[in-house]
Amino acid sequence: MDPGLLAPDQPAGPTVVLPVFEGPLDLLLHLVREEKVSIWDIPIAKICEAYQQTLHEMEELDLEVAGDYLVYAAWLLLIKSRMLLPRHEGEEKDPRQELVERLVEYEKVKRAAAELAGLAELRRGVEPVRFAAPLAPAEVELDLEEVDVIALARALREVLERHLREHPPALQLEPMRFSVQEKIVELFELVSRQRSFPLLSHLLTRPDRLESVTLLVAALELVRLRTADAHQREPFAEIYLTPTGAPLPMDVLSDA
Amino acid sequence: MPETMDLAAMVEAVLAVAGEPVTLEALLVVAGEGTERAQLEEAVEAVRRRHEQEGSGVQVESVAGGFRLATRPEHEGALREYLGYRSRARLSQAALETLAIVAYRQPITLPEINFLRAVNSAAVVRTLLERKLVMVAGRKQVVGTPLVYRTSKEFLVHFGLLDLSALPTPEEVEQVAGEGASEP
Amino acid sequence: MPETMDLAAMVEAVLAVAGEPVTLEALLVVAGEGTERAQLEEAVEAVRRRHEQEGSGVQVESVAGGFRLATRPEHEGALREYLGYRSRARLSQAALETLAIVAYRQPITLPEINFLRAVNSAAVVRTLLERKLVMVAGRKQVVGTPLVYRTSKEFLVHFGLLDLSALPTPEEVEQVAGEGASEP
Repeated sequence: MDPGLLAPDQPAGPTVVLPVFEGPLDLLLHLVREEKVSIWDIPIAKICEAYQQTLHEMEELDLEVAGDYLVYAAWLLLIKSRMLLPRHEGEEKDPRQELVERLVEYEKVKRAAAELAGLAELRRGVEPVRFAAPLAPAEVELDLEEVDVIALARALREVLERHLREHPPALQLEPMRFSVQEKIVELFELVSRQRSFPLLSHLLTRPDRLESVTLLVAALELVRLRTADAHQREPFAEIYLTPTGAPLPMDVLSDA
Repeated sequence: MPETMDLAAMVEAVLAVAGEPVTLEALLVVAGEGTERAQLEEAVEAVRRRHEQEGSGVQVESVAGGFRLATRPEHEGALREYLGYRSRARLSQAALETLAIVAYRQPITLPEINFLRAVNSAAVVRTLLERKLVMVAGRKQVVGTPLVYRTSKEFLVHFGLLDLSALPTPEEVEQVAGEGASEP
Repeated sequence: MPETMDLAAMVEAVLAVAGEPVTLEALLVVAGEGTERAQLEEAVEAVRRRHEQEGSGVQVESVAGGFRLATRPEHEGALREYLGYRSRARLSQAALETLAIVAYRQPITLPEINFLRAVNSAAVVRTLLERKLVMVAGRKQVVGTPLVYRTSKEFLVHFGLLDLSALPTPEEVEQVAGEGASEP
């Protein structure tokens, strides 16, 4: 790296550089290698401690320590405790055996992954040609061999979504369950009784949304009819209705 | 003159992936500083000459102020033959949609498929019948007694399904393929 | 031998238009009756040799069971410059591990992948599905009938493999497993 690119005033002091691990097995392999111990004869107590130490460091760095890591931490402790129990020759298998098997398998996976990475690297810049031709396929077609059930299910979803867009469901009109007139009378009585009526709390505590809407229209009507004033100290604050003293017009009362 | 040949190779690589005419100006930018216009013209000529040799199936064409690599007219028949061969192993988007409808809604009639797709799908259904992915499974006892279609055994084999109940549900597809997930 | 050269030109034209691997079977169909398999193989070799000459920017690859015309790695810089920075993103370590598991153990289920990696790999599998490197190949007949995955044709093309048997054998992987494998 060009040293000129480094920021001149970086905070001094040791910086913890923690490699990124792909999971508990990756971390364990790293520790086995770091401690220079044989994968076939892992000193469990030592590795267990190093494993927990790393998890602590990861937590301190605010790296997310996923549950997968904790499962292995518990397993390591279990193996460690089993190692302490006396074992009789040929009676039981080594408590570490399954762990070793998984590590060996995972190591193979990592090697194969590195192999694939190498193959891909050799092919950077290898792009398919696109020469001009007198005939081009009319439509993008899919190689049947490459079509799987997921492609099939997605195709169905596309059809159904398009169908729904072109045939939207008919608008459902709900029957009127509340009348504005009734609500005007009801609200007028409430406001007259209380002198300062908290409209918002009332609206927000109605069990039925339709009732709240009807009440809001009724409140606007009361103000329009100059039978109540509305006050609000600031945006989103409570709205108070106060009676003006004017009575409700006769036509409202007679229709209700 | 190895340098011209290196430039020629670079020019051919760019023309090969461009899929559209490439101007000399664009080639100058790609070649970077230190390459003269005349050198590039020479390189393009080198590519052109190489493809005038026996055994080449393509040629350098000068079109629309640029150059492009194109097939020769004498191979039109072969290309037609190839594209025809290829399309026999392919499914159009229309065919895939129709297959999906038959798979998930079977038994189903052509009018029902047409209704869902809002397009006449008779030709597509015929293609699927020819490919043996779909088959006729009798008639529906409604006006006009239309044929009803089902997916075939080959369909199950192709998609690796034991039976139709193994088709993934919409929820499953969402989980597996991240359909509808908003994150990139 | 002009006939081979004529066939070679025809083969090159087809490869130029296909942009994807073309099988020898497809070429046989295109060439029509009277053309022997051996003749076509010779013609493909003629195209391959012609592009190994100085001044060629493309090559004949044997991938995914067929032949394909593609650019050469040495022109990566020029192509990136011309196409804009559109070069394929590298696969993450998690993606490579998961792909390696699918490649060597296919057909395989997500729980099996999770077990081998000791990490939930659902999101990684989803990415690989989106990049079309793996695909669903049905279900496994065990409890929960999980979907099984396998590598796709695109996988073979991406890694330049003729078929799955061209994957390095576990023993080969073992041999080359040097320091490189352990680097995060």
